[in-house]
Amino acid sequence: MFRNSKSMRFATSGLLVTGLVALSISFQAGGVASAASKSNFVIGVPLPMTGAEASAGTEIFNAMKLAASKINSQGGVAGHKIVLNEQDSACDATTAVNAANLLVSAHVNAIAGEYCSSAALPEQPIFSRAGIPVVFAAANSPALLTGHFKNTFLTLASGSGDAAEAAAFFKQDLKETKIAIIDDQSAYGTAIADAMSADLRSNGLTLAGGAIQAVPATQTDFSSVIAAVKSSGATGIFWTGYYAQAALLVKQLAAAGVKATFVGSEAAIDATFITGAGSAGIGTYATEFVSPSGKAINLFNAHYRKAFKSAPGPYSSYGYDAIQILARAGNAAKSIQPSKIIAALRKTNFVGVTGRIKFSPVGARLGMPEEVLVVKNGQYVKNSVQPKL
Amino acid sequence: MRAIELVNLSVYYGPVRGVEDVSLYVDDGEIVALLGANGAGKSTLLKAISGIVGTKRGSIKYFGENFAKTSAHQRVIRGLVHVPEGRRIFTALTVRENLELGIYSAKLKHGQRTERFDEVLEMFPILKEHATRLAGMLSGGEQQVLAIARGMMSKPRVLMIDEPSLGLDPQKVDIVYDLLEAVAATGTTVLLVEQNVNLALEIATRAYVLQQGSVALSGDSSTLASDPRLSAAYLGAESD
Amino acid sequence: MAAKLPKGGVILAFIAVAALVPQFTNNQYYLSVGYQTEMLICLALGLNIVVGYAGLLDLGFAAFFAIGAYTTAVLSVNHHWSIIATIVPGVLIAVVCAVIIGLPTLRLRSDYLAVVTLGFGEIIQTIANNMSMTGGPTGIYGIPTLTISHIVIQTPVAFYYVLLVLLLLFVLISLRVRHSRIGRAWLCIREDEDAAQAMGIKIHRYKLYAYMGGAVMGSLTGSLYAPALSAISPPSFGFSESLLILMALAIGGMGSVSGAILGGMIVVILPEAFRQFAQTRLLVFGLVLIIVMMTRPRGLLPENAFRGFRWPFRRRVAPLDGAVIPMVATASSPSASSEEDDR
Amino acid sequence: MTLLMSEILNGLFLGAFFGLVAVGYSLVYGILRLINFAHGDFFMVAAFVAYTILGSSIVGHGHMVWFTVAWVGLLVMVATGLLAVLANRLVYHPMRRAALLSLMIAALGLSQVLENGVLNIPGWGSAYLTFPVTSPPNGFTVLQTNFSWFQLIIVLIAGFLSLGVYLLVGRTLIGKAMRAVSEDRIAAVLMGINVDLVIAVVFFIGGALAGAAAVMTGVYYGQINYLMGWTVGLEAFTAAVLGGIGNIGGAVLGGVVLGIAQSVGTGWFGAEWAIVVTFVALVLLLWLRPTGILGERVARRM
Repeated sequence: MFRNSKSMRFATSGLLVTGLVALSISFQAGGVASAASKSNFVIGVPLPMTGAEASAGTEIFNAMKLAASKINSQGGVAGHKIVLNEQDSACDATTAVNAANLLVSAHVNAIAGEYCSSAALPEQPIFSRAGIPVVFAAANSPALLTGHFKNTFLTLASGSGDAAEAAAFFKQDLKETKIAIIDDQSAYGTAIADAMSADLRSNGLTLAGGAIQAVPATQTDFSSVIAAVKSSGATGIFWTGYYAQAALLVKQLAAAGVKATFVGSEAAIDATFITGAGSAGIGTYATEFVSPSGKAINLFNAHYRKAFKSAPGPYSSYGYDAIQILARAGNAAKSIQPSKIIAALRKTNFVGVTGRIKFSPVGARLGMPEEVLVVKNGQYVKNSVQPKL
Repeated sequence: MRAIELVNLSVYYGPVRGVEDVSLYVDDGEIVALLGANGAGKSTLLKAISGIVGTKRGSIKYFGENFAKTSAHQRVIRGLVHVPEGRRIFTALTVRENLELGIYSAKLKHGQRTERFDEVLEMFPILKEHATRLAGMLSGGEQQVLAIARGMMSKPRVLMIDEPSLGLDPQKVDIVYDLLEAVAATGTTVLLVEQNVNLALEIATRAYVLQQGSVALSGDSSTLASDPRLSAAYLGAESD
Repeated sequence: MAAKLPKGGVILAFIAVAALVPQFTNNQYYLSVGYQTEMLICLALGLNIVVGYAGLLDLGFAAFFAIGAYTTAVLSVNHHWSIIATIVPGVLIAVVCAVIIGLPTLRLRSDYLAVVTLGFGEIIQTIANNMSMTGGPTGIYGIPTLTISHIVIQTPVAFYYVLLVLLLLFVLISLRVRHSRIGRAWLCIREDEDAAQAMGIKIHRYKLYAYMGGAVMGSLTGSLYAPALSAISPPSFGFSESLLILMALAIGGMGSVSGAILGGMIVVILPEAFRQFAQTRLLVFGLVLIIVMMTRPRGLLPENAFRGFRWPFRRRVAPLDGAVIPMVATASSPSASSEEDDR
Repeated sequence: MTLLMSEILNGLFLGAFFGLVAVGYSLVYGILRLINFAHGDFFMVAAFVAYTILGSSIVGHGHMVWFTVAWVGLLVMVATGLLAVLANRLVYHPMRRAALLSLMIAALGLSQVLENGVLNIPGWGSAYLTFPVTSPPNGFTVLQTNFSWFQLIIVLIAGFLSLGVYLLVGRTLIGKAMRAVSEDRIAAVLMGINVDLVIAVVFFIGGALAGAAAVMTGVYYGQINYLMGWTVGLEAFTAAVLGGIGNIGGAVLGGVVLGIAQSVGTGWFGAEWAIVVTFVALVLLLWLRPTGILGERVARRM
């Protein structure tokens, strides 16, 4: 008869709510307390750890842990130990806002992270109001730089470089003139697709089919898009999306007998692409930022493999550099005060695992030349011919 | 031999009383009628015996075996078949499929199933011409016959049947009751719930009269038929 | 009315405590979780009109939330309207959409209606994702702050109070409408559509009213939530958001205002409380959901104003006696007694 | 014209997958009136199980590999069937007296548990995993559209399994029992039908079909991820409704119609609008025929 008793119901519900609130307060308060101890250089890390992009988040965070432990073993930042405070942003605006507010409330000294631009955008004003330096590790929507936030820096140059490189490559080296653009409808992919569409025009190339082909990011079957590409007579295909779908697309293109040359953007580069696409992936191209110190990146990859028993993801190295950037800024400023770090970040100039790192006045990554890679013998190698930009 | 024996059986729907302290028995081979006004608890009693409602107190014995822990479908497998009120045939299945489900639990070979199917059709010739029709297309009387035929498929030891005359015109009622007598003639014990007292007492050997969930009267059909308390039980309940 | 007093008390107590929260903490995180909770409660109250009162299963309620948020964002960012001014067009568009989608489909039975509303949610999200006006997958950012006459609402505390006022408004509307003529018509439709029609209630019209009412509330919440978030993008308005709102209602108790409040708190606060466990928190959330539904299938604070309350979307049951359904499993034969519930 | 034809052919292929998962959806719905949102996740779990078993048991090359795939496929079908039965026993069975909405929410909870359970299992996790075996690309050309032999095999297997279930439900005694339980559970009990067993069988069949679809998806597309079940589940559910939910033939037909609608719609409007095309088609169809293409049986009952 408990079921019908009103008092029981209130009692249980009341208990539940009290319990929840107590739980939440104790958990978060614990986080606040540990972070607030001022002797550490606390870096807040908002990244997707759940949801569709969880794997990217984990791969970036792993690299950050590597960087932090290496820097700590060398004496830390201006005498302070780096502590990472990771918060799940799930690539979702609401969750990201909570993560950002939580990090601000925990008085972190700086932010490094964020993978999805859609999560980074609502986080930005929160960090800006709090005056915390932000180094976005992989989110690179141009929109992040238009808000005139003085505290934002992007480790990854915006993707338009990929498009310019790919367009030049199609024209000069492949001599293909009819190019299909396939876009994965992610914030990243759409931006590059639009840039590519403009670059095709300026290079005098034709957009096959007259429009960008878009596929939802959850799609696994591309047969109808492939049919459209086939009937458009495209001789080249530029894919702006990520590696997982790229592998499926390349396989299905091969199966459908499409002979057009496949060039992927930087997001298409991943070990999973090579294994996933199998024989269909051999001889496909992708554009990527040049990493001048091939040695540094190889060393990083080896470290990562050793520590986590898996290959690093496409953005792991940027996460690694994001921590390095903040550490160097702190060392240069001889302080872990947010305002001083922001000032020091502007003067950043060093060679990280992703190449030389310098920022424009608005915080964009400068001077990242592109190169074309080709899949050969189960790995990416620099293509023998490179376009001149 | 007692086919069914209830001792002090009580059934409750939550706080609402269904039947209270009912004790009765049905001997092997008998036709026993359960009489009573609407809401007296007759159907509830059948449902308790077939196991589709739980009991609160008391015991149900079936050929001496305690049925308290036996699940409803197991009781059917033991030969206790309940043809529920409102027929509840499967309207989306054909007549033949309905009948086949009547021997669902019997471990029969295909040939034996067909044989039994033909036997029952012999017994219920009305169904013969409709075997491949959807049961939902049959008339009310035909559906009632189908419900009984479906119950007889498994050659039950005890057939409980709830309000077979409900909603049928007198002619159809006669057909149904003739069938019931034929069923009883095969040696099947019948426990019949019926509102129509005269009809029921005509074929039953004994009867129990339920009033507000308890047994008010019982006895041989012939003595009960002339008992003035019988109509009082009805009128009393109805005037409530 | 006396029977409802304790519930009124619960709601009042909640409002009072909620109003005082910012006095005890100015922690930005708690406040932002606070206003997100209020937002979700507002949406749950809107959905409550549709599902709880009128008994129409809606799996795409986030669409109306999206309509409000996107209308506000587009008009304020691209056309420099003030936030307050964008509320009206948002509501109008939502109502028009509610009518367009409602007219042909509200005569469908609940399962089919569920899939149509689900589709509507997907369509709205896809439109937001594909149109350049709505910023495509990037969404719209830099949504200006909310200004009411000369007061600038910018801090989490301010948004907390703005959404609390909206919540209060929705609570009052929900309670009032519940006992109005239209509310009684909805309940009749929910309890037994055929009987309601027989009684002369124009069921399609009243269903449409419920759908429109929910749309207005969803859109209003969206319009006020967009400036709080400052940037919106399509993933926030998908099927999972619709489900979250429905979950809040189901956990709290369908048709019950206090239930919507409690459910909203649980679905927002619980995953946040388990933040420390990043990858396992949704696992825990799923388990909690199952356990709550198994132990309290009508929600934690079910509607109890009616005796003999019939739950929407219950299996269409015709008990043998047409009588009472057993509530308490009795002594013997557990497997047997349970069968009674089904036809 | 050939483009349209090839889109229709592609749609048929897609529809085979949708239909296979939709049959499971439809069966469970038919008997419990439950929209089992966890059904797509049975599919996902099956893909991961197949991934692990195949990864550790692939030996040799050529025909031996396909022999392994076949027995792993059967094993995974059984395993997924048992998973579905277990889910029913632990979650849905104890709730059989609860309102449908509560059941539906519990199904959503179960879906969360399965997805995030896989996310937390070492070796599975959130990454896109490459399936150990992938289908060879060689095949044949119809109307200028290339199909691989494996695609043909998939369509045949899907058709064969659907037909099997159709015959099982239509012709066998247990199938008749399923229909009986679906129409009137009490009357079914009174026939001596063990309703719990019948429901378990239904979950088993639904799970097994999802398992078969998962293995074929893994081998054909070559890639799996812990969120793959959600989209498939949604599409299968739509297909089931489209065909008239609760109806086996309808589920298969609905899958094929949905596949073709998506494929052709994509051709006309672009893939980004595929889902809009799908749902607009669904609304139109339900408007004209509120019970789905083959949904009469259910309609009368409701």
